[in-house]
Amino acid sequence: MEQEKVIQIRDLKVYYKQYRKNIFGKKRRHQVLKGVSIDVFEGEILGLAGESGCGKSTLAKAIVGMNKDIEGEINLKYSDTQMVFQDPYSSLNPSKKIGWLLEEPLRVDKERKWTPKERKEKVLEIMKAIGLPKEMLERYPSQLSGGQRQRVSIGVALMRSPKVIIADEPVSALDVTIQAQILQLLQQLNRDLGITILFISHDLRVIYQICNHVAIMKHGEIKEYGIPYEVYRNPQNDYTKELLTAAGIK
Amino acid sequence: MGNVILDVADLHIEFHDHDKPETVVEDFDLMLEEGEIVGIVGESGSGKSMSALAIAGLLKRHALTKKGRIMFNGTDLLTCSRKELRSYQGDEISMIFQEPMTSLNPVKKIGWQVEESLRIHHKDIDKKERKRRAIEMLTAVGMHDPEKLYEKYPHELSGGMRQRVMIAAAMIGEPRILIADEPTTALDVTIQAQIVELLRKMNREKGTAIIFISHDLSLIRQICKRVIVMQSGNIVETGYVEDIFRHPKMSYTRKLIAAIPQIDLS
Amino acid sequence: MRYILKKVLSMVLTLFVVSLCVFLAFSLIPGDPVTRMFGTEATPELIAQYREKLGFNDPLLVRYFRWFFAFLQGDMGTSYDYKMPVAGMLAEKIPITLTLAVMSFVIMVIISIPLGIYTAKYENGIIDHVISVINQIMMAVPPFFSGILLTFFFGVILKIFTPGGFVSYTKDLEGFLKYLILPAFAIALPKAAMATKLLRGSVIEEAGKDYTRTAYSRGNTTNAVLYLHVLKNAMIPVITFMGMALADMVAGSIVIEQVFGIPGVSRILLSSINNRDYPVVEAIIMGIAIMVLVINLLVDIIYRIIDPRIEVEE
Amino acid sequence: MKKFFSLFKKNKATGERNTFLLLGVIITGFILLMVIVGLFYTPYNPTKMDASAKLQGISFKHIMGTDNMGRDVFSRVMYGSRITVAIATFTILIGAGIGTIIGALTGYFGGIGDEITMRIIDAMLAFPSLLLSLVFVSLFGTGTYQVAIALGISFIPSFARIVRGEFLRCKNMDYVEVARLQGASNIRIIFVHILPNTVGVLLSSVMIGFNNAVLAEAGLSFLGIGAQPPHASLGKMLSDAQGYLFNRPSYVMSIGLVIVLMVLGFSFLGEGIKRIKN
Repeated sequence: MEQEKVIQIRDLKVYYKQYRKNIFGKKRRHQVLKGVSIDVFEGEILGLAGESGCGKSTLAKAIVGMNKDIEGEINLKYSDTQMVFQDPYSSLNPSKKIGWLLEEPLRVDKERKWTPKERKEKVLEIMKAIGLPKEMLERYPSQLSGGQRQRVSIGVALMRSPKVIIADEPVSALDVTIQAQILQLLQQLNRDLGITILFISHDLRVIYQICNHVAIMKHGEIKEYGIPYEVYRNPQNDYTKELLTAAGIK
Repeated sequence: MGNVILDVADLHIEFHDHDKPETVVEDFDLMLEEGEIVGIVGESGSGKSMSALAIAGLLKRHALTKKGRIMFNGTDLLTCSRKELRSYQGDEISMIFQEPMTSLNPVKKIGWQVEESLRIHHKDIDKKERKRRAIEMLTAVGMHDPEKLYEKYPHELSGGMRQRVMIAAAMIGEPRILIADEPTTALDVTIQAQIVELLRKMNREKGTAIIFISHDLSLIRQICKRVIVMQSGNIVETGYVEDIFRHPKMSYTRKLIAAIPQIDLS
Repeated sequence: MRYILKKVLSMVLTLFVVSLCVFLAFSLIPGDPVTRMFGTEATPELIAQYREKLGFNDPLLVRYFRWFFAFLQGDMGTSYDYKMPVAGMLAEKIPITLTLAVMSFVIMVIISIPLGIYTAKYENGIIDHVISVINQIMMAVPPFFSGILLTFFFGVILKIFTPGGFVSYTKDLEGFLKYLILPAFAIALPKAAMATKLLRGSVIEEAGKDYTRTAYSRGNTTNAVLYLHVLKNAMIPVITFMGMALADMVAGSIVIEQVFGIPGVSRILLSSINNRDYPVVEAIIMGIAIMVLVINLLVDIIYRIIDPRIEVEE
Repeated sequence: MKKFFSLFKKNKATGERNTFLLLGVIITGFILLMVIVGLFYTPYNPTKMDASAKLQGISFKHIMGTDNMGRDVFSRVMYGSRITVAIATFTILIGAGIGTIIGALTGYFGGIGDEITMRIIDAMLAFPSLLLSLVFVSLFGTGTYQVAIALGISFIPSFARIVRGEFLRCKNMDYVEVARLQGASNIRIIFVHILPNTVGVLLSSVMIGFNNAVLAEAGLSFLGIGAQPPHASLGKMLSDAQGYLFNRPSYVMSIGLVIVLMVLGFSFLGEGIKRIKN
């Protein structure tokens, strides 16, 4: 069956501007992504792997429109794409309560107006989905553990029922046992709600566990793409081999 | 059975930073044989770093009480004078830390920092000899152009290079014990593999015993023979790594092992 | 070297901008300076004649450049009130104000660095608590009031200080310096309190950093860690503060000179502000501005020496 | 209210009492009481001269004595405190208000506008604040309102700088990106998402700023270019009193003491609040 593409990227180049601090200095343009093409299919979990500075987060930000200086094509099937970030301590506003944070996406929704009652109902529904008791709505992020915060971050992303979520290293800052729980939650959302997930990680083991496809990135390029089982068993690219060896997989 | 060089028994650590005392390590035991690598694994708050800092004599920032004994060279490091403790620190017992970015002094040159232990413990070694050894050490940890590096500052190096410098500085006095507290956690996987390999090489060539602390059980499996599994201040299980992987006795150990995604490529 | 050149260039540029701002500000104030010069004797003909003669009819920018380049050559214009060159009026006063500021600076450094290190080393000890309370009080006493208190204590109670007994440095250098000690303390005390507090905090913060733990792990004594590792790092923010404090002290001298009857720049500045004698005000402001910029340049250079990271951040 | 009082009790976790807060509340409360009562009642008419009662010492009749024109010093201090507090408050309102807006906008949006604004602000900050106020005073002329405005303007840069720093810190936090992704407008992000996170820093800067304003106003008045008669502020009174240091020290000391208490109370209060947060 030919699956539908929810994200289609063709020859994407992203640049970062670097201002020199001195006013005499000139602007430089630094190419971070050097022509990336990739497809994300409806209902899958695509793993994006690579080491720090390889451009995987840049790709994510380009998809949601946070990078402006880009060339190439990004076609999105759904306009509302949400993100979950790595650090659950910085992705939740410390001065707001959990309930407020969850309601905020509905308050600023441009598609429709939500009445306070509708908002409350939606919040309760999401709290159930992410497995947190509703007493926590009255707490501040600082009163939650790392794993609970990451659940809230996922909840915030889910509020407007998006079809696509980009998760940027969502478990890297967590303890291993908590990691497993969050991965389970993501898999469950993918299975039960049919949400397509672009899963960014440096951990090839985690990617193997939950992803349908994997793309290996280095220096702003995709080095290898395929089904994890096949890529891991028979890596074509030297860098992929190096990563697998380093992770103790091969 | 080899020669036991470090014998930690019944270690208790209690913090008094607040009104209510808080036990962070309870009943910690560790026998370290000459030249072996022992792993300590656990999640955040398991007390693994605290035990390591206690062994290295570095728990002075907190108001705390320590009980038990840490026998090294016939001396109890817990009760001996600070002066005696200092005479071992950096010379017989060295330590490297998780954050290579912040563990080096930003305003001192690499060379100065690498040879610091020599300057403190071996006053008989002159400046020229110190520099020779520092450069030898920097070469041994795989740095290119050590002469130039000697004059550089930490901010000019990448994270992996800084951790190599930390290892060079820790190893320059040829210590008998090296305590490595999550030395690769802040690094990329390929760099991580290089650092682990470097530690193995140091262990092989200099015969330094290593206490390797990590949250990553699969990494421990790559480098250690024996492992201690810790949870909330207590030792849960201890034994040979392969035994524990094959027949974990405690449910927490099983949970830790289950959390490692299994990859079966056959 | 390139770093210093860059800083000098940036300083010159800032000076240029500052001078332009100062000049424009004083040129745009309502009121005609020539009318102001002649007071009641002014006749329209006389005013027109002098406007032409003094170049007031030229475009603003031409006047600015004329003023700026004359200033660089030491010609600061002519006072409206005294009808004499400003440079001459200030020549004898500037060394007095500067000496006072430098003395205050030295006192601040001598007090704050040992105290800051000591209180940080024995954090939460009795002496640390006592000094922190004294610091709070010092910071709350305005320099002019502490000047009055010092005069009262040393002049009225101990009788070892004669208020108003100022002697010029041209006559008796020793007597001049002795007279300035109390005023210098009045200026220095609040700054010393702030510097002590800042250094204490900075040392404590640095002592909590990872590299300190590394230093201990190599067998350093507490003192070795403090003096070889922590202090240099801890001084970085303190140097910035001290640079600003020196600039502040020049301005602070102006108030203290009033309290102690010291004939420095203060009196001329105040009377010219009250009388709207703008060439004098402009000259003094520009003088202090140049000094502030030079101090900043020095701080930047010291920074560069202490902190090797500076170059990278460029 | 109960919560308020519990702040002064011994902290159960650390066993320490917040002495700074207690002292700060007492001293500041006393000064504020003096200012507020002074609005309705002063023991004597602060401007009424009495040639027969010149330079009297401390007595039950005149608790701070009388000045060189026979006016009751305590009544004058009550009046002068009001002027000083009013000017300092006005200064902070201008400085913190405009400074926060400038800092928030430049910090959040960055770009060329930020570059230029920061250049100007850095240049202004490099100058001693007293000198800066002197420049503005000489531009606007001497007078109570002019001084308040001059001080206010000279306080803008430091507030702008602090708020900008906070915004720079917060703007790269992931929660701001999350808000942006949700489609929150820039104005909403600035004022609803980021600003509440800067309140702590802003509050302590206001505390410090208020003290600096009191000191700066007193300094200017002392020089005779601050608040002008009939608005005699504490600084002006102190400068008038200085001449009588030798024959009537209590006159000078009582006025100076009120200035010191005013500043001290506020700085204790600030320090105390800082400790609550820790």
